[in-house]
Amino acid sequence: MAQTLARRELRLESPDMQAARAIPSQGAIGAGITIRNVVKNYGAFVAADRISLDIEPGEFITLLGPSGSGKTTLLNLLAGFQAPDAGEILVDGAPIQNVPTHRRGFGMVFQSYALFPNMTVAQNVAFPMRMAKMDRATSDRRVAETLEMMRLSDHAGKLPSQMSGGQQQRVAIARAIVMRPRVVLMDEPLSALDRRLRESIQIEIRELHQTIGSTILFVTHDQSEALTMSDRIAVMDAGHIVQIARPAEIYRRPQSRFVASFVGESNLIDAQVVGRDGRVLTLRTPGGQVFEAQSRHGVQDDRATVLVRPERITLHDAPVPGSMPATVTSALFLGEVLRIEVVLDDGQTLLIRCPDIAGRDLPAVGARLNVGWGAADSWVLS
Amino acid sequence: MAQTLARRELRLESPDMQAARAIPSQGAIGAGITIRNVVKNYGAFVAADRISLDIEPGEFITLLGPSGSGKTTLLNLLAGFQAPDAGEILVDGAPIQNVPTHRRGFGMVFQSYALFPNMTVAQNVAFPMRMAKMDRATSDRRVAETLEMMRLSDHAGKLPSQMSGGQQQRVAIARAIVMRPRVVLMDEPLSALDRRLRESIQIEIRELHQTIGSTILFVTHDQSEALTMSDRIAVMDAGHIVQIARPAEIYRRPQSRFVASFVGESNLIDAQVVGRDGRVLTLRTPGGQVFEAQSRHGVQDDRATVLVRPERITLHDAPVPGSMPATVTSALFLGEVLRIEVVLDDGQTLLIRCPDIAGRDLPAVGARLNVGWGAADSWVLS
Amino acid sequence: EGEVVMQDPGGAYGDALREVMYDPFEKETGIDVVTVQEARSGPRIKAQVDAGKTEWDLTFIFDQETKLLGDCCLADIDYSKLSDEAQKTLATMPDNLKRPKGVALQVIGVGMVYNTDVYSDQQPQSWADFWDVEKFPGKRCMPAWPRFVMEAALMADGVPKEQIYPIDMDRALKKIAEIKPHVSKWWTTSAQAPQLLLDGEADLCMSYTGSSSILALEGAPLEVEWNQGFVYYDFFSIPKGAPNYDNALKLLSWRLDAPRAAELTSVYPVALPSPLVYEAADPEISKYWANNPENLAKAIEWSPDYWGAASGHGTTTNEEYGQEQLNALLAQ
Amino acid sequence: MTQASLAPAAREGLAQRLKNPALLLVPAVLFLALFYLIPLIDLFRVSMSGPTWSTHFERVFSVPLYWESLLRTMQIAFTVACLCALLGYPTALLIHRTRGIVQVLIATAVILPYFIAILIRTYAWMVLLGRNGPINKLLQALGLIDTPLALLFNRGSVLLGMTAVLLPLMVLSIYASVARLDQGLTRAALASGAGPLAVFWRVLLPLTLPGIGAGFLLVFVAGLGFFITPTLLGGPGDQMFAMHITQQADSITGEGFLQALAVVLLVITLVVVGLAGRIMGFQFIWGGGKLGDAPAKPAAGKAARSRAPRRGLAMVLADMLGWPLLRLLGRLPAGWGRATVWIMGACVIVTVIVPIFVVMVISFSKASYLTFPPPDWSLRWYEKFFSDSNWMTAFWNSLGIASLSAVISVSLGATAAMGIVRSNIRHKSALMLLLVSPMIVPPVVLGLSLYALFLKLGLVGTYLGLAAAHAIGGIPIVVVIVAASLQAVDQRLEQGAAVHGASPLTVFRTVTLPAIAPGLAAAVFFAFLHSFDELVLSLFLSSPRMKTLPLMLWADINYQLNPVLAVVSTLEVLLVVGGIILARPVLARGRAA
Ligand SMILES: Nc1ncnc2c1ncn2[C@@H]1O[C@H](COP(=O)(O)OP(=O)(O)OP(=O)(O)O)[C@@H](O)[C@H]1O
Ligand SMILES: Nc1ncnc2c1ncn2[C@@H]1O[C@H](COP(=O)(O)OP(=O)(O)OP(=O)(O)O)[C@@H](O)[C@H]1O
Ligand SMILES: NCCCCNCCCN
Ligand SMILES: [Mg+2]
Ligand SMILES: [Mg+2]
Repeated sequence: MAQTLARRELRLESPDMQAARAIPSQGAIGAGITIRNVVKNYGAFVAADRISLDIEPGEFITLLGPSGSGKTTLLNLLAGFQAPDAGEILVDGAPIQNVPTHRRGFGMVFQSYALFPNMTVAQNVAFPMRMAKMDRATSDRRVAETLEMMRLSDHAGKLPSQMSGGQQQRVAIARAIVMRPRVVLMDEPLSALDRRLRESIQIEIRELHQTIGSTILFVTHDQSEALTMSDRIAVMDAGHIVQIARPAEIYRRPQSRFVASFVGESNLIDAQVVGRDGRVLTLRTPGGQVFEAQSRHGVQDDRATVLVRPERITLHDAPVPGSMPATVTSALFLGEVLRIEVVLDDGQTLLIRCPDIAGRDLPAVGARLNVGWGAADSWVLS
Repeated sequence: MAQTLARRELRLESPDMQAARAIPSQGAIGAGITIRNVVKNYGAFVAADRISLDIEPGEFITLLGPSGSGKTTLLNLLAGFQAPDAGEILVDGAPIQNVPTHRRGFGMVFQSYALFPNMTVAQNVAFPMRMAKMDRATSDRRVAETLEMMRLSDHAGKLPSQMSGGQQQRVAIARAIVMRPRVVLMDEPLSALDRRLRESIQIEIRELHQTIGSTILFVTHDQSEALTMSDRIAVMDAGHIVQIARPAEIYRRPQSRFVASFVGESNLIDAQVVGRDGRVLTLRTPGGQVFEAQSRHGVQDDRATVLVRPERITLHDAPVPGSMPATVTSALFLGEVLRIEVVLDDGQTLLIRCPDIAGRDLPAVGARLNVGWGAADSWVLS
Repeated sequence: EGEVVMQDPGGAYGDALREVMYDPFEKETGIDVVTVQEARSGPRIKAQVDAGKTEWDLTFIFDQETKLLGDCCLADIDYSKLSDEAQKTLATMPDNLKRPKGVALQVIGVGMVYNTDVYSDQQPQSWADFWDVEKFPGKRCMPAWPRFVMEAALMADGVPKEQIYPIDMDRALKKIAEIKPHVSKWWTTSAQAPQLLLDGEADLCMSYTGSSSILALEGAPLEVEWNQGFVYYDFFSIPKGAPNYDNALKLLSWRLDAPRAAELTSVYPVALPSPLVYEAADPEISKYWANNPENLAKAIEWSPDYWGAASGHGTTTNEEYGQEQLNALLAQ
Repeated sequence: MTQASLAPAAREGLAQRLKNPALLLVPAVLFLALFYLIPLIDLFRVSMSGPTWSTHFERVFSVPLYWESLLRTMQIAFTVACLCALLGYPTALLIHRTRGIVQVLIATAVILPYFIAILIRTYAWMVLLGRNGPINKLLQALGLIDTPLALLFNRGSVLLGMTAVLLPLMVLSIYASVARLDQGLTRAALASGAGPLAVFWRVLLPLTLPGIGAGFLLVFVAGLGFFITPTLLGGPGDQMFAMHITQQADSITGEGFLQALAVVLLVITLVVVGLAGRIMGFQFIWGGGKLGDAPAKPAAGKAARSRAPRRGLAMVLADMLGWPLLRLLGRLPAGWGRATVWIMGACVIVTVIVPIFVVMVISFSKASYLTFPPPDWSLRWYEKFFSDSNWMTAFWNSLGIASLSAVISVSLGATAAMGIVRSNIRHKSALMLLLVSPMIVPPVVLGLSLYALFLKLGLVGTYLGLAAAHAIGGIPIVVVIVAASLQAVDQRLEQGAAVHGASPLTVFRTVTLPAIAPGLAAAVFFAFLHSFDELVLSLFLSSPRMKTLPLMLWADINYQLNPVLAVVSTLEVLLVVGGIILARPVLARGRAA
């Protein structure tokens, strides 16, 4: 079973990404960034608490974490708007403490856009190139290309105050990437966009990343965005990085309750360990149901918390081996999926997501069902 | 088949919502809003184009639409920041043209938050009550409650500039709802929040809506948010409302290609009508595959566009009746679901989403599969 | 017993008037003396009379203004109602100084003032010396006005003092052009010249003698040369419709009392143009007086009539026309 | 929210019209109509009272002297405005960037000179620049020169003196707009690769243009009317137009011609400022639509295209010349940028502080005339000041009148500024010029006309009368500074307040006011001081029983400059310093907010 998982994960790195590594980038090559024990305090409040992070050149890293966990703070430190109170930051091995922001050659999308109100959209986007003294023709061409990419060609002559929120956000992205910088910092760059636009711009960003090879630090609160776009995800909490790993690893094999419940929806079941077979444990719920689960290192304790993702739980009208009886407490239609909450007979509540497949009715509240999952669907948190 | 759908939809209105209608609200009762032929121009650009909309007292309406489609414009007109160039707006039957903004008694969350930079979080939230000359004790209590609800109790004394993006957004929500106004306008109020927070605040907003009965106009670009929270969804495009209906209707029975593809992911298949049986049509794809689909009124044309949602398509290793052979062109892991793109032998590409069920490997690019769907899974666009 | 509103120069002179004149007057008569600090009164009197709301009872005005404002704005002074002491003083004054519309209470001098530290060996004696920058090197300062300056220029150019009026402006201006490069400052307020001398910005100036002499008396290194200086008079008038006409006459009487006027000069050296007053004053002080007969003999009676007359250039007076010409020269 | 608050349709028309922000202009316009336009009409009337209506004007135009002087006046005022902008910007930046005590010190240094009577400030310059003054002495002691340099009585000393007097006006105007700047924008520029110079030129400067423009306009217009400083510090070739007017005002025969001169100055200045505004786009001060153009403003039909920033000729020129120049500077090592700001700032501060120092020293002189260094020391002038009840009475009068006048100026001026910025009325530029023009009319001329009016109204010698008269000049200052500050206010904040129940007045109080606080504070400050320091109108409009401090000073100055002047100035300075120290906690709270 463990082998199956490993095999699958290998495949999960999408073919595009693998290709990107192989193609030598045409423009600037992304810079490697090393963050070492960086601390940032606001008065007594610690906004970044000994953060360390190694970013490969050309890597796409997403910072994921609850509101106020320090994501913007970390980007600000990288951009040089604030100096860390301790620790150091190296770019391509060289400390950048003393390199002023404008010499760092980064691009940045601000959470609040920060467009220049006195410049038109085109002037905003052209700004970094004007700063780099790029010739006018190239600059004009690039502006046109980038606006096109952001679906903004019609708005080039407008002022930011004449644009909608989503339009402004796209201008901010255009300004950050137009120079193809070696590092791009993006603070929730897609938060004001609808799904379609978001997806098409995700693709543009990914293509940019692949063809240019910029290193990208990306903040998002959208987990599926994080999962699809990133090479690695750093999950932050209260000024710490609590786990950094590839998307599938984060999703399937989270290190802690926090990560498990922050990334994706989760059912966390406290159970008693009743048997061990290498990394596979046998557990018993308080209600007496026995099931198997995988773990990273095995567990010494005789109690463990087990993660079962809602989409891994199957519903059965009749009991099947390993299934447990449950009562529906809520059922919601979410478009492509149904969201069903059940309570097991031992009082444990479970969340279940299943596709809205024609012919399956939304179960009524109070209906009795059987739910089940396999050993490969459950993961013991360390 | 049509009956099945109707039955299901009845159920889709969640029990909570039905309860909300029944319970007499304790505070202000939501106001009914009538928007009649409202037009708003910016120079030659028409941002709102003869918009008409009837909102019941206490209804939860979501505006959904691409960036720049006029959602914020419509809210601004309702709030009274701008006067419509034509048309009128009535609240509880009375025109509000001449009621100044501050007398309208609305609450509002701005897309850009618009927190008062010179006031602390608590002062920002207390502002509407100060304006209403509410007594200090009540005001303090309400502020505390609302901040608690928004998970901001620890930040009451901070200034907006000392808050993270998501924290600021929650302050903006708190300020908008603290007075329990009869109408709340919310412009992408949750865009800066991570999923967990977002869901918990969605619940708070819904509870508020149910207990107080405020009429809520909600703008979001997150379709699942729109689908779960709204009584009705108004889909906007280029200054028009192109469809207004209940969530399931919008999702399952969209009126146009635009709505179909904007709300949720979709496969749109152009096919020839080869048979009619009431509202059920028989169609043939260019590749010669024949399938059935439902429609609202039947179709006169002999060509039709059919919508099949990606999650309605099933994958089969071997051909089954009605299934079509296809080749995988891309496969992505999105957390709880897999996103698979296939191309049919006739060249039609299809998007498929299926749950990440343990044991099912992500199919390899180039793999051959069979895909299929039923008549209830396909919908003819009018 | 009511009040009287009196225009007042303020400053140290105003303090002196208050101490020597007004306080005793109030004590004696019970009439309050309300002072108005204001240097120029002509336009204001006119405005008050025009508006029918005269506010002042006693004002000082320029010589020419007794005529220019006489008809419109000034009341006749009822000399018969003045006190005996005042009558005595008036009797010693020439008629030209006691007109129906105004009486001269101040004699003003303008002369050459120099820094005694700079010219310790040899002192400038005449406007010719003033113009002679070889013999008397050093920076000059002069008023930025045509009056006095043009007269001085003509004298420096050799015109005898009896033939100065009417002034040959072209000749005067030519002469002024000669001294212009050596003038560090063309001043416009009376306090400026002595200040420039004390600051070392100028060594030799045309200046008001009054404000210079008070500094000389205090020991500043200044001296006043009266030769070819100018003497003129400030008149006091009662505006038409003055609210306290009788009180104004009482105060006028008080000020015309010779011993008191002499006492005033011991505190501030501006004299009343009557020999009675001169005789009553401390010679140490009166040596600076414009109406010290010794000074008067050396000085020139300046001609308000000439300067107030029409120039023949548009509607301007000689003074206005001369000012324009001088300004133009200075601006070059 | 009840049905009742939805007013019946009949009243709505009126209510709607009453909501028009243009109405905010009404109080100020009424006030100026009474106290400014009526005298102004009188001015025109008198100017045409010669034998024929044009007699006096013919004289003005036939004598080259006046034309030349007019040109010279414009040139001097313009140069002073440029100097103020050049020196004022770094100073404003310094105030903005420093924190805590350093900031308070710099700010204090900049505003302190304003509390010293202009006469004595000018005198301090005469001392410093004099042939025997400290500068010449220092240079001689260093062996750099043999004979003293003639630093005084030339164009340079006039420019220096006027710049020093008017600089605070510029600094505070600029500061008001710098303080409101969103620092996110600076960051965005830095992150886009803009060096400090580029950030300054491309972002900081354009966004603070309203402040610079406002300061420039105020300084230029105020400079046009200057006569005390050029009279005392200038040479014969530095005659400014107001000096001619003052000269005429001394003579009773000048009537008519005096007014004609004033009319010419007024009209030509209005034309010049109007044209300059047209060409250079001055209207951004009061809302040309460049900045802060929130969606709330219904776009006028034709405006759609012209809304994109119009690059005036001046801007193109500035970009062609200024930017390369700055780039050259940019070749210098990185630290130089900050060093430049500090060095220029330091120069400015020294320039404004040293005269104060001179004045304070003189106040302890024993001599009865002004001399520096004093020959001997004493407290006699302090004794004189405190023992004379007239001085104290005058001081309290001035304080009362200035406070009242500031209240009038600020309430009328700030509302008018709101009206200008927030309404859509046409001819804003013309209106703005009208509001600013009282600064151009020389006070001697205005004083005479006002005197007649005040006599009729019985306002002569009343607190209210004097305060109102001073407000004529205070309103323009307030209008310009507040209009510029309003440009920087995010209208969404105002909408945010309105939608949550704040009436327009409350919106102003709770949102707009804090946002324009730096500008408004500057406006209050200048309106107060304008009155506190005003002499010429007071000469006409005060009464024997109500004297102000400048009148007392003037009386002394007329006959003799004595150290009581220095005492008064020193006491004022101490008062301000004390006030600032006391107000510091409040200020600090304000800043944090
Ligand atoms: N002041 C203005 N002048 C000209 N055009 C404007 C102005 N304000 C908005 N628009 C345009 O009107 C359209 C509608 O804007 P609106 O803000 O209502 O969009 P929205 O639906 O809220 O979009 P988003 O989801 O991006 O916030 C946009 O295309 C925008 O560019
Ligand atoms: N100037 C400041 N003073 C005090 N606290 C601050 C300041 N700036 C930020 N903080 C606090 O630091 C923490 C981290 O803020 P940061 O902006 O990095 O959060 P974030 O992870 O970007 O959150 P979000 O997703 O909501 O944008 C927050 O709790 C915030 O309140
Ligand atoms: N009496 C002249 C005062 C000049 C100094 N104050 C300037 C205030 C702004 N006009
Ligand atoms: Mg953030
Ligand atoms: Mg919007």
